[in-house]
Amino acid sequence: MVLDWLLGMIVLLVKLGLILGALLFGAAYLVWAERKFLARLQIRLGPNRAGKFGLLQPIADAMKMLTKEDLVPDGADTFVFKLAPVVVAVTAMLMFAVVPVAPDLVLFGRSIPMVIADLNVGLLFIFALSSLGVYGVALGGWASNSKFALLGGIRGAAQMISYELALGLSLVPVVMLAGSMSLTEIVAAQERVPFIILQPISFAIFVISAMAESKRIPFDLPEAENELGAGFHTEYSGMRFGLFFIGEYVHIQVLGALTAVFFLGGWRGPLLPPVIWLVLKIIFVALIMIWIRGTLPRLRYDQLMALGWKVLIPAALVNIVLTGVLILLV
Amino acid sequence: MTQDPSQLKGKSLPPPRETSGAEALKALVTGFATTLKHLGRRPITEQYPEEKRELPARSRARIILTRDPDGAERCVACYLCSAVCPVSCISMQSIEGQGGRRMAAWFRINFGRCIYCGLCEEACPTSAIQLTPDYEHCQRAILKSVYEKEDLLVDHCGKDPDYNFYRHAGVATEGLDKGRHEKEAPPVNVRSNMP
Amino acid sequence: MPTLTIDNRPVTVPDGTKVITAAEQLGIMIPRFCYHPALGSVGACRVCAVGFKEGPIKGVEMSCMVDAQEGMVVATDDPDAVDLRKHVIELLMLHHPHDCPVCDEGGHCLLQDMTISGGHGRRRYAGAKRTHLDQDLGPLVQHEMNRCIQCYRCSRFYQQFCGYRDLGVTGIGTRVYFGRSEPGTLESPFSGNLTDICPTGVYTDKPSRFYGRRWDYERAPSVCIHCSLGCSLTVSARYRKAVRHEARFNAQVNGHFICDRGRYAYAYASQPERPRDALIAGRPATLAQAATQMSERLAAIEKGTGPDGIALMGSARSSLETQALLARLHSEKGWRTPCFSADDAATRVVSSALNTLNATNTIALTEIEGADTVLLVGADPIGEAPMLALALRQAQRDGSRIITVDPRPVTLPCAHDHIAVSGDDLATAVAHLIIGALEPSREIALDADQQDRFKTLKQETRDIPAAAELRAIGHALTTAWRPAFVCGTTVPDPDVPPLMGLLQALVQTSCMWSGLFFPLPGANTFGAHCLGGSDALFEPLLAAVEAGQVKALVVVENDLFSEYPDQQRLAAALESLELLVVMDCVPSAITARADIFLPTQTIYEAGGHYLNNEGRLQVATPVIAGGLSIMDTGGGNHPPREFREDIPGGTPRPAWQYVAGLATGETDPPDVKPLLDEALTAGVADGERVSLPSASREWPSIERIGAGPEGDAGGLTLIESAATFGSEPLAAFSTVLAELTPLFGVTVHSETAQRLGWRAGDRIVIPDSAPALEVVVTLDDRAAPGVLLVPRRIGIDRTALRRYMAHLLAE
Amino acid sequence: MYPQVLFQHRKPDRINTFAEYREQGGYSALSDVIAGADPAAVIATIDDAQLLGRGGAGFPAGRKLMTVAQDAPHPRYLICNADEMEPGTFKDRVLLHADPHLLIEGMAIVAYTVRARHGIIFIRPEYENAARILEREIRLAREAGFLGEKIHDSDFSFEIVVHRSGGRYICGEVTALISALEGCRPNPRKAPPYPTDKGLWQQPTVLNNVETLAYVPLIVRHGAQWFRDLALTESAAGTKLFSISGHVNKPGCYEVPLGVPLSEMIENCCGGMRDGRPFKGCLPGGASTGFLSAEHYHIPMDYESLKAVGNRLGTGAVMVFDDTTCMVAATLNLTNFFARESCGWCTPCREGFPYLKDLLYRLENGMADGDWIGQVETLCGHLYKAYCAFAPGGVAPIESLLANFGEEVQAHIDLGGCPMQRQ
Amino acid sequence: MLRPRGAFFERTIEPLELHVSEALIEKLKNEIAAVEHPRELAVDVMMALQDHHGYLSDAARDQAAELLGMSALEVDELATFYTFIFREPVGRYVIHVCDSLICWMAGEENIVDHLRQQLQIDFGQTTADGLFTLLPVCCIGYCDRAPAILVNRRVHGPLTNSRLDELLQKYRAEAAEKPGSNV
Repeated sequence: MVLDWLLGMIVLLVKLGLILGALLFGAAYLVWAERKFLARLQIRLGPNRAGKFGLLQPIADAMKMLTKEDLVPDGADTFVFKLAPVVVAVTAMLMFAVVPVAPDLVLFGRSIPMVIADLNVGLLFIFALSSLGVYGVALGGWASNSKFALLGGIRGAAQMISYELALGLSLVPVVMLAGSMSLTEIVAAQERVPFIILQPISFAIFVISAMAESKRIPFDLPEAENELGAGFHTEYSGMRFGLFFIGEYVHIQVLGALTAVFFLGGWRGPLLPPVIWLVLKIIFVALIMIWIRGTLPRLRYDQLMALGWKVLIPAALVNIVLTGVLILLV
Repeated sequence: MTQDPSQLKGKSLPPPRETSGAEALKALVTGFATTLKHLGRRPITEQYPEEKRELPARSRARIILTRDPDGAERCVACYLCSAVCPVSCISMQSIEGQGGRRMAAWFRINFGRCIYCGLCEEACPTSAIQLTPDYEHCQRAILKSVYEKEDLLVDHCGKDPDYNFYRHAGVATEGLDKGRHEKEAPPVNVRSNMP
Repeated sequence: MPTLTIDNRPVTVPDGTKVITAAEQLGIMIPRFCYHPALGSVGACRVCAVGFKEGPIKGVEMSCMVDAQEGMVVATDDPDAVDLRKHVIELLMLHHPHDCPVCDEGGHCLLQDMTISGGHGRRRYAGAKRTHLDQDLGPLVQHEMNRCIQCYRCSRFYQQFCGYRDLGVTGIGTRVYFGRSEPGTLESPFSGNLTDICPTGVYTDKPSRFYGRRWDYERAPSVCIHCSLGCSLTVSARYRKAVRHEARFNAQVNGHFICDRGRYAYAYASQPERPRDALIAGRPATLAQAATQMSERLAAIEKGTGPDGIALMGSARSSLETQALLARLHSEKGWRTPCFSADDAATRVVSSALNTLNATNTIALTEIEGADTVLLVGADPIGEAPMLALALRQAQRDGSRIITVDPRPVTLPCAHDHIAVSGDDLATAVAHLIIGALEPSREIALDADQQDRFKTLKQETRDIPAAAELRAIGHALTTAWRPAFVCGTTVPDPDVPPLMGLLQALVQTSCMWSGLFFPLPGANTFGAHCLGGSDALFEPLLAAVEAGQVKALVVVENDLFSEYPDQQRLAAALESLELLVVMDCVPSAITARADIFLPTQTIYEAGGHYLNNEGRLQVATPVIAGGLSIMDTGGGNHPPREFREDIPGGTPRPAWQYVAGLATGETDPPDVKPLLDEALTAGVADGERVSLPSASREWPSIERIGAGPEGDAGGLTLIESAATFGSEPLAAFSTVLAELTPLFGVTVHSETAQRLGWRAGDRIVIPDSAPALEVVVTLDDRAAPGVLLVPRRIGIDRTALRRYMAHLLAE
Repeated sequence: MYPQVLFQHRKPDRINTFAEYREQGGYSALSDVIAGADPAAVIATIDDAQLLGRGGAGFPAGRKLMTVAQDAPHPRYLICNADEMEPGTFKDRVLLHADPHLLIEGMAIVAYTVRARHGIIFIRPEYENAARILEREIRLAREAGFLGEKIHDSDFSFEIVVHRSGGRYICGEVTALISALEGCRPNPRKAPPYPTDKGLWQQPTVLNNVETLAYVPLIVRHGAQWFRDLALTESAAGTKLFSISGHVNKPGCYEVPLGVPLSEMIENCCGGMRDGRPFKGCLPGGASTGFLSAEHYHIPMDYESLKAVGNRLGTGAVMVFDDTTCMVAATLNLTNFFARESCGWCTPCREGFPYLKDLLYRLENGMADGDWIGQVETLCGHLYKAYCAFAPGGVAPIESLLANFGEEVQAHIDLGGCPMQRQ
Repeated sequence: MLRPRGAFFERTIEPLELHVSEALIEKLKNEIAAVEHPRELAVDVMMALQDHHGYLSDAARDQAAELLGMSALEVDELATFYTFIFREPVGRYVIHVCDSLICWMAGEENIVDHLRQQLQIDFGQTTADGLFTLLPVCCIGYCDRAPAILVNRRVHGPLTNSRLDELLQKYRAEAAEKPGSNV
């Protein structure tokens, strides 16, 4: 038993290490990819000085951020100020814990689930964490003792509340179809047809809400450079700023993974190994988000709110009813 | 005929145009298509240290002090550039130079402060101070950015090849007495017998 | 008192006020070139045109030429008037050169302002520009005739206002030329005002030529400390260097102008020789070291000899702050009473003069302009207080009679009657004036006692050659409506001021208005007097030093050698001191002898309060923080290229700070007003006069008047009197003024010269003088016989001069 | 032809001598006046005669004498302005060469009315002959007891001196003339105070033209009504000396009653236009009056009629032009005169006339640009705001050039030069 | 320091050597003493001195100033104002040509051209032999005799080229006859 437990621990630690490493590496190169891809959308070159094609740029950036002075503004709430970026980064990473990256692996007769924690309430776990993540933004903005940061934080919180609902509601049909809140189960439920086919409206609402959750253009009002400096992280420098950065890009990966899990059949795919399929799907979603960033302008605040409350939530509710009716009928 | 009171207040803005769903979708698609098309184009970026572009003559970068067509310093140290400089990066001291010319004893521009706005060039009444397209003059030591007159002086006329302030000024300087400037009559002789 | 409407705002002005002045009262500045409040209106420039809408005059007229009348409605923005002004400016600019960048007036040029505000930008006239040749007008004023807009301000100021006749307007029409007949130094000691008064850059300030622009200058209101009148100045400084004085309007004191001594005296503050570091026994030390050593050694001496062993020496050029703290040092520590001048003769006269002043008989400088008779006794305005001469000129232009009674050949820029009376006879002369005032008319009622005294006065008063003339003048004074009495305080003896006071008091009963005016020897002599310093004489102090009773002497901003006549005795006495502490901002004979020297700040750095000759409290605001000018610190063609924490040469502190350090350890300047309140009866505000005792009508003692001069009647007297340039200790450091200072010479009456065997132009080498002294003889029959007149000059060997005089007398 | 008053005894080559003048009844008026006439009555007569100042301004001479207050301080001065420098004017010279005693007697009478002690004749240096004549005749008059201390044993003393000017047009201006007499720069001064209050040496001063003063003895002798009747028109009074010059056959100075038409004057006195060419225009009263054009050829020459057409009689110097004259060139010549003689006191005059001269020169030589007329009009308008009357007088020809000869100006602009020279 | 430049400051002025007779000075002094305000005789004194020197030299100006109790500048202020006071040297005969309207209409330009040709000088200049100075002048009040000129303030007119030649001839002869004097 003890051996079992030990073995389980070892497997868990290995999985944790792999996932964490992949996420961080992914975040770093997602930044690179975003800059590169965005640059091409804008007929530019993008980073190309650090290493071939600027491939060492993430490392240079990391070194820069690690070595930069860590400033805490006068009058800031030091503890909260220091805590906020950690909250953002950690919650984003934690969300990946329930994402199945592959079917269970059978090794030496043991079945090892390719998920860190196959919670039966995985979906709720994700919602919980993503709600927690906004604390980082709101607290960071408040603790900075800066008008810009505070405004950014408030906007972040308001935006989060507005889109949380739509996000959750958009996934209700998925749960209804899968009959489970476990992500593994949801993936399993898409064995035949990915839910994107069954639930295109849900998919659309989910993707839009997810982008708003991750505060990306066109929903980047908490940052809104030309209005608020840099919004909630105006006062952050060095690695604390880096943590916000990592949080954001991990969040993108998580969202990509969740999109894959909920609508694109998770790790499922022909020919290639399941993990690769998942990664490809994540990359696909990320690229779509970058493309959107490169194309759309930022919404006005009232437009943002109107979209959330007047369009997405009603649409999601209607979608739930429709799905329910369809399920009953079929 | 009664008038609509709202009209009396003046012209109100037209109501915002309603956008139909189709139009919105079309606009979205066009946008995405545009960016997508860009993806295939060759980047227009120029690689700075390897590729250096010749800047237009009117670009505003490093400041010089030019000379007049006769080769003398144009700057008369009138303090107008230092007065107009929004960041106070110009300072100087004027003295009486050779032949009664007013000139700068020293003239200093702190390029650490300069924002290359070009107001000094606009204010200069003698075309002495000019901004050039030469933008490569970064310094590692901050004090090296403080340029003195000898660093600023060049031996050409810059953008204005003809102007010579002292040929118009009407003040007597060595070699150019009163009445010999451009568009000037010979000095009045108050003792003249002419009526 | 007509009421008129200007730009829809009503204003009520006195009769005879011009519309341009009325508008000024509303804060509306109508453009002007030729009009100047001091010079009046002549209507030459035609740029002050305004539209008259209602009232006795209609249409566009010159606001400087029209008297304000009841019911006038004036529009300064009348389109026709604006158009006329615009075109007048265009006409003025037809020939104006293109030299604003190199013109020193640029930045504070009225023409520039008007041209820009008038909207004139391009010359339409296609002809050639008129040019003029310039003249060298001496070291003070730069001439650039091309810029002239023919407003005639300079010639009107120079000839009519100042009364000098070597600058004016020649030529006709477009040829008119403002200048001298030949190039040469301007004769007027008020020539610097041309630079203020010229609305453009024809006359610019030569010493500060090209130095900077008005907008770059640090400027602050200040007070002139180069004579006792205390004219108001605006000081301009740049790069930690005071570079220009300009007149600041002061309706009570100087009006719009100042004299050249005051205008160009600032060089002492930035001279290279200025001591900027503390010295202990001649070797540089830090300020802290020197101050500590000073207090330690003073304490030690005090322990040895008691407080009487320490003497304090102040000065008439120090601010009230310094003087007040010296007085407090005396009252708190018991050290000897501070003495503020080493010239006891003058101190006695000043003391008696200021005791004569009271609340009703003191008049301000500008009030003299309104006098109809001015009597000057023993006063030479051009040398002692130049702006007084200008005030006299204004009085004389209004028809006033000016009478000078003096041993010196007083010259004024206006017509005046001069009565030469030898120095010792001045009191007698005033007695004759009093007799004249009382005797023939009996317009002044005397009681029995006064009758007796008057009889005694008449009997006792000695006859002098000009007696009859003086009595006639005395009588004429009783018929004057507004007589002013000016009495010098360096040449007369102490009896003269009270007698002048008596004369004034007598005349007062028969006239509308009268007053006394005493030019004093120093800028703050009045302050020293108020703070109790004018009773302390230097002679007893010197005797105490020689006797060894005084071991330590603290000298604050005073060069004793320039004040005390016997320089050798003074040197020997100072030698015998245990400790000589000197605080000063300029080098002098005494700074070199100091055991401990502390550098002080000048008025530009420290500011301070000053009481002028009529007791008016005035404030000088600091202009610069101190330190060597950037120009002097870099060396070569650049200001320094490295940063430093401290200001080079910024060691000096205000003199009062050192004194405060000895007294109380205060670090803020003392508030001088309570101190003055203490010394006087009631409070005083800035720009106001100190309260003086109310009038008394005591007849002064007349014994000495009858006694006549003490010395041999046929003897010679030496009078050292202030000259415009070269006499004032601070202004004497100005190199530009040094150029204007004439050769050192002696002026005598031709009879006296004959007696001595001198001829005009003779050069007398004074034996045993160091530095060698050569005196040029000038003859002037307006001087009193028997008087040898030399200008007071800093740095000459006065001992040798006096010795030579004694030798002449002995022969 | 016309009644001759001032020129009644004009001789071809010499003056009317003192003896002759006495014979003709000269100095009787003075004697009568001194013998007991009330000064106020004499002034009233002069006023009644409606004698207007003949120096150009046309101010009523009687009214001027009345402004000298009874209690005005002494000494008082009487100045005769013989500084006749208006271009085209030479009547005073002719008068002084014809009958100087009229002036001397007139001055004495006027001096008597205002109790002036000193008389000064301010004469231009070009009239040296006239000055010498005057000095000689004054001496004769003095010797005969008509001048000097206690004239005719009355308490009236009067002395006349002749003061020669240094020669400048502006010296003819009243206040400038006073400045010149005081030995100051002859810049005009602003009235008030008027010279009759504070004139020469700040004393009451009466200043009149030679011709005006010369009428006085005749008015006193013959009465005001006689004088008024001399004129042809109702509003005018007396005769006037006209200096007629230019393109006429016999230029000269003629005494003509006021109100005689211009055409008549030219035809009758001057023998018509030179070479019989047509009349193109004239200046009716010297350089500081406007041009009259051919349509005014028959205008009555008196103060009121000329005023009615916006012109002035001025000094009565009629300068006649025939059709060969370029009016622009003529105006240029006049403007050159004003530019040269401006005293340099005020801006518009000092700078404006050279500017106008430059503009006219450009017009005449084909360098005028588009806005020439506008530029000249604004400048002329502003010259009215100059310090003294010099500038308004100087712009009169230019303004009338634009008004009366606008076509010729336009032709200059259009042709790029003077059309006369091209012919 | 800027030095004054140019002709009229640098021109060497002849030394103070006045050839004015004692008698004249005495006469002027008496005249000045007889009047209340010496200034009023300024023009007369300047004219008198000028008549002796031909022009008002600096020395003469200084002497006038001394006589009148004025400063040299004050005399200059007046001297430079008036047309008939010459502050610059002139020839023995000063020819003033009237260039005002009537004389101009009557052919002043021809007269001037002729004089220029005959004398080889322009306005403001003096002939090499020091005899004639040619100056323009505004209307001299001899419009009935236009074109007119003044020669030493004596009027001649109306003029034709031949009359002009005669005049010049006359003055040349006079100068040859009585050298040295122009009074």
